[in-house]
Amino acid sequence: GTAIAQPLRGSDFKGESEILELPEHTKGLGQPVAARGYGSPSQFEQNLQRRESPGLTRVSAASVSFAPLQALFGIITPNGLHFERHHQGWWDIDPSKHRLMVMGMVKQPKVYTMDDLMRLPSVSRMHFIECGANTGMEWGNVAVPTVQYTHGMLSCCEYTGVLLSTLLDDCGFDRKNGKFILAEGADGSSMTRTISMDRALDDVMVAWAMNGEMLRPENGYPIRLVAPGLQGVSWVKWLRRIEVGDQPWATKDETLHYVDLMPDGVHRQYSSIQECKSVITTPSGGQTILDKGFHNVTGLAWSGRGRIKRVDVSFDGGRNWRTARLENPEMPKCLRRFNIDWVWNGAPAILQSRAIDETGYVQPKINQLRAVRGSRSIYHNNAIQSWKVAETGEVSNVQVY
Amino acid sequence: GTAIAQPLRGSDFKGESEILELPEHTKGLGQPVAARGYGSPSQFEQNLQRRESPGLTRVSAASVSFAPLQALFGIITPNGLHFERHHQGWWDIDPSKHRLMVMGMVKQPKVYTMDDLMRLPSVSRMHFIECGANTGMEWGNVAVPTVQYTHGMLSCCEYTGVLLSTLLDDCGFDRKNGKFILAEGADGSSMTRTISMDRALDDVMVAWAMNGEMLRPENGYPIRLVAPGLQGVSWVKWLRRIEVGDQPWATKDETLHYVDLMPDGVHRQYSSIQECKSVITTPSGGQTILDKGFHNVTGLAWSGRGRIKRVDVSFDGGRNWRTARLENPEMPKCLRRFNIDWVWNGAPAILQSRAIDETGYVQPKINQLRAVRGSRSIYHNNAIQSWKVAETGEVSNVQVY
Amino acid sequence: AYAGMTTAGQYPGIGRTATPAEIAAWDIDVRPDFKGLPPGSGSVAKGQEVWEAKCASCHGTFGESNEVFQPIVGGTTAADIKAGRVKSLVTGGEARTTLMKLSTISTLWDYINRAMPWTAPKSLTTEEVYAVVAYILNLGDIVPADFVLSDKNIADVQQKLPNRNGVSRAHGLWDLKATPDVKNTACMSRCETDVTLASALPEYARDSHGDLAAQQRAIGPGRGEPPANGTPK
Amino acid sequence: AYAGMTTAGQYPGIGRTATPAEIAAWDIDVRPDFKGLPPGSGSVAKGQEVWEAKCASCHGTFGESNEVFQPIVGGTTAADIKAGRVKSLVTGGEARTTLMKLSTISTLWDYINRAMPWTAPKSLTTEEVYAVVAYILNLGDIVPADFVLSDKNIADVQQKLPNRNGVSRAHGLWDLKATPDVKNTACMSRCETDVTLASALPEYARDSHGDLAAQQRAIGPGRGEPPANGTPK
Ligand code: HEC
Ligand code: HEC
Ligand SMILES: [Ca+2]
Ligand SMILES: [Ca+2]
Ligand SMILES: [Ca+2]
Ligand SMILES: [Ca+2]
Ligand SMILES: [Ca+2]
Ligand SMILES: [Ca+2]
Ligand SMILES: [Co+2]
Ligand SMILES: [Co+2]
Repeated sequence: GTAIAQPLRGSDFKGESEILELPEHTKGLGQPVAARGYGSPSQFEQNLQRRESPGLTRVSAASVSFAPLQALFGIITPNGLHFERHHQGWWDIDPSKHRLMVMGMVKQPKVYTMDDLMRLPSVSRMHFIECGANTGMEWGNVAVPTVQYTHGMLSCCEYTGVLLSTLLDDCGFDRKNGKFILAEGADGSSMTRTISMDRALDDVMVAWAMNGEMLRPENGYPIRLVAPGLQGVSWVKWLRRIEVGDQPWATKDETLHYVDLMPDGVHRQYSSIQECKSVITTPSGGQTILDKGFHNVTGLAWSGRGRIKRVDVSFDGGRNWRTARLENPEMPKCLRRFNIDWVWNGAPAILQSRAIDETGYVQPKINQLRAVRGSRSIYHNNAIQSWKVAETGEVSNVQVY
Repeated sequence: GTAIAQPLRGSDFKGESEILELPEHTKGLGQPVAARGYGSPSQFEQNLQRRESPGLTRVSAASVSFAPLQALFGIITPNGLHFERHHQGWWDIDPSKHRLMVMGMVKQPKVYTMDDLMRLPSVSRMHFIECGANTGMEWGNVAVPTVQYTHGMLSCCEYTGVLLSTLLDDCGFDRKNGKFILAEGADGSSMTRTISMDRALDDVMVAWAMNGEMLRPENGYPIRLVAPGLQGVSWVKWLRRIEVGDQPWATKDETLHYVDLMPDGVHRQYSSIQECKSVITTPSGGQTILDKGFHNVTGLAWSGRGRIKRVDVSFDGGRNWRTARLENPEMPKCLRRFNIDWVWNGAPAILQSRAIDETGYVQPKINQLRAVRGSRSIYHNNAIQSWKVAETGEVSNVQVY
Repeated sequence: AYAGMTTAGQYPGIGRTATPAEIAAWDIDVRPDFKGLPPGSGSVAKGQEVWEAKCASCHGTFGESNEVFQPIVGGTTAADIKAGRVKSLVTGGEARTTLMKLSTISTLWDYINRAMPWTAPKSLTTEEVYAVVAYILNLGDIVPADFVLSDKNIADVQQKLPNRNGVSRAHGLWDLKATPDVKNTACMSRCETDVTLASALPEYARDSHGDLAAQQRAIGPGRGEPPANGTPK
Repeated sequence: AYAGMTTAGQYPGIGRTATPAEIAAWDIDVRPDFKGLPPGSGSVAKGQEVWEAKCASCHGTFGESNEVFQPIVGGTTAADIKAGRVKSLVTGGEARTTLMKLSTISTLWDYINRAMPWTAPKSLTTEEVYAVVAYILNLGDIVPADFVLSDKNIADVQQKLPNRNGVSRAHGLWDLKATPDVKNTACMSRCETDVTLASALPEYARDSHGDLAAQQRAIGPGRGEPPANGTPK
């Protein structure tokens, strides 16, 4: 239990012991520099971990762990808390033995070592990555309690790597007939995904770094594809091969999964753009509001089609909206943090956020999505999220319309 | 030893075993998700640690550890590798017992808990932090071998917190006579620094988060001051108190240290702006260039006066310059990553970078700095850095003019 | 010697040509038009052997198991095979088997070849892959028990897949230039007149994710528990 | 009840008034104008006791030790005391003692009171702080051996500090609007006509930072060692 600062009590209140009695750390000598050559979070932060959603998948090596969005700040996801999705487990690959092959419809098929790749012209860019199945459990009804599980297949990093276009140029790819590329991983699943050539040439990267350091093993060390705006499964990890071709590949994760089932029984194939979406992270489900009075309400917005231009917040279940403050930088296909003032008077409330991107697209309501796509789509649920605040201060996950 | 991709050998070359023999990770099952609830870097990254410079200080709890800039990417410094500077050691403070007091020339002196602070309107902003003594060992002559030691008292994070102006307003500070603030830490040294009110009201923050998570203990958990553009010592860690006053305080670290000795024997006091500066991080001292041919030369630029507008690079010791590519985002008082193409023909070369900020200020040469300030200044050496490439590919730290 | 070599697409000293043997070692993908499919064949009978030895422990003897992964076989009918559309996808719930979704036979071949068995991917011979694909098709009543699948007849089998006509690319999530299918407007006031609570976390699911308070930071407004000194004041 | 409460500077429910006792507990700073200095006094003799018991082990009996930190005493002269400028700062090297730099006596009082002894900061009584400051001043020949420093006479002592006139705020690194003191130009070609190698790492310092190769990533262009197969090709 932690104490809340209280209004000044009667004149007998001398003050808090936390202030009147100087703490040990104000009266002693602490630990030296480089006590930890590579540091870690405070001991008081151990509640924040990436976690599995029980019952979601059957085996943990073909599963997902969710990032604790309820406790993150700004837009950068700490590498240690980046969400995970593996199909055949993760590995810590020796980078000196790793190779990238670029072949198919190219003049010169080539093999690159890490030394080779890291000598090429590089770019550093901030992008979000969201699994296509993020919020998928909520297509039908409310199913999970906190934002970690509703939206936690979402992370955002500064990536450094070489543009895929640089590699394709270096191999002399067939500009006329090379309409698609296949990206393939080096893990057991050898994950394969088709990307259309116009996107591949636009902003797709072969990245080796996230947030200033090399990729973490769980995120594809030593190289992964970064496919801005596209669902996470396209960001092939432990990347070993790029093939240029004239047709899409209809791989397992383009045919049996990551296909969106429509009401007429047809699967939408190659559905991969992550449409404009947002969520309030504080307060959010499973949290308790400490007190009436002033609160900073904060959350994240993003769009696979470009920049976030506006976020509106409602405190009454969508009856009325106010426009939130957006933090900088404004980057395409990158998370954007929003904040808005709120004075809670103790009455029940329903909080929602609604994002608008540079194309003018307005994040939809769950009933609008269901009207078109039904509720068996699994993927690409970008609905407005509602959090109910009870009189007790408890916040819970609800759907309203 | 790692292998470099070789040009295609004779027709008897079938291929590399790394490709022909599928590695274990392509033929097996890896580790599950959430194997590590909070992850860490690859086992192959262990060379990259923050390190002390032997002989620089006498005791490690009043010392500095340097960030390994030679191996970082983009602009975000991973929290585990953020440079450290403590005067009386670091602590992992229980945040539920931590308090911030704002007092002095205010209508209502106030005490805030962490709960209170984190309910206030917050901002998230990216800023660099550089110790005023960074590159200080090189005022006289070349003294240290690598960019970790020449420039490693430099880091950059996305900070989240409340603007100091919000707190000052909340306490009703004296707008007429309150010309300065004192910030004080809760560690043994109870570090104190004066900041002028115009800066305090501009962009100074009381921050609890760095790069998406709470501050690390080494960096001031649970709160620190973020004083954009000012030298690191002003970014008081484990912040416990803000006092509003009408005069500067001339604290120990404003009088005995962080004063710049001029040739006439006068100490410049309250020297605190980190002027425009840049450094090439790859290739840099202590590294060896692998091979002739194409290389991406990369580095960092920053200015305490605002945005970086241009970086030029010379490969011939300053005779001729080419303008580098700048990565986005362009943020005030934030690192900016630059990259430039280079084809090394095997001849000796001297590499330099020169940054220009939005005020038009051009990063100076070491001899220009010495002509004005002599060589005993210790602080605020923002000279152009020179790296010499020998025919062997070895890169070393030199000074030229 | 390096003059002019920084022009686009030319990075002297970087990378090398891939050898034919190297390309052969890694270029394992099989496309819907069967580009990449190695010649060969495998019988249903052989497939049953492989399945029972290497697959059934996880996927069940008849591909029906839900233990380790969703069922592979089930939910398709003779009428579906005729129509090329799986009818139960129109009305059914969320349980969908592999064969219900499979629209391209290459996908099954490619995936088993690259990724199965799960703990020993890429350990099957080409014949074993043909065989086990044939066996799965037989379990789904798509090919007869004496069938031998091969690179010669696989295109014919494609024409029998129950859901071969079940996919579409005509939607807004593939091509950046396409129009989104769902529209909302940026109404600011008096938008919803009646706010209906459509769904809340069901009672039985409240504990499904463990102690939620222990998954929140112990300080700040985003806490799992109110402070010791009570409810909102 | 909360109507209008979101106006600037008003955050209902957040923070509380600090009590006088709390302010007293934390408001320990002492300014050059002696605001914050608690009344009291301490003799050089008492200061010697404190010094020898609690300071000398780190700073040396005469404040001369360079072991744990730079020397506190030394390098000032009677002429400096008169001028208020330490002459050796004009010509000297980098070794500067505390008394050579000290321009405000409040700084010494404040710092010892808040931070010393290093392993037990804030353990000294007010009298001990006065006393040990007096003792340090005596070691520097600024006050006589029978001196008693107090809040009454500290302003006089300020007028004797050897370096009291040794600082300046007239420079470009304090006020954002001030002009920088050093200027370069953005020359692009034929800028330096002769490039002089002015300094390189001295031989004796080559090993000072350990095995540099082990401080570089083992892959990529920023490596510490060339690859096994040799020198640049
Ligand atoms: C040790 C457990 C295990 C064994 C043995 C195994 N599988 Fe699997 N199989 C899985 C798992 C787990 C998945 C899901 C992988 C993923 O999430 O990408 C899977 C997926 C599949 C799929 C894709 C189903 C779909 O709809 O996505 C097919 C087809 C398949 N297995 C066939 C086989 C065959 C054929 C064999 C034997 C040669 C085999 N499996 C052996 C565990 C196993
Ligand atoms: C255990 C070792 C130790 C003891 C005991 C100790 N000091 Fe220190 N002292 C240090 C260190 C280390 C520093 C430098 C701290 C820093 O870097 O900020 C220092 C700094 C100082 C300084 C500042 C000097 C300057 O120029 O910055 C003064 C003055 C000082 N000590 C006085 C004292 C006095 C008076 C006592 C006893 C009451 C004392 N010290 C006891 C280790 C010690
Ligand atoms: Ca309604
Ligand atoms: Ca010259
Ligand atoms: Ca080469
Ligand atoms: Ca192929
Ligand atoms: Ca309160
Ligand atoms: Ca004071
Ligand atoms: Co996914
Ligand atoms: Co410093």
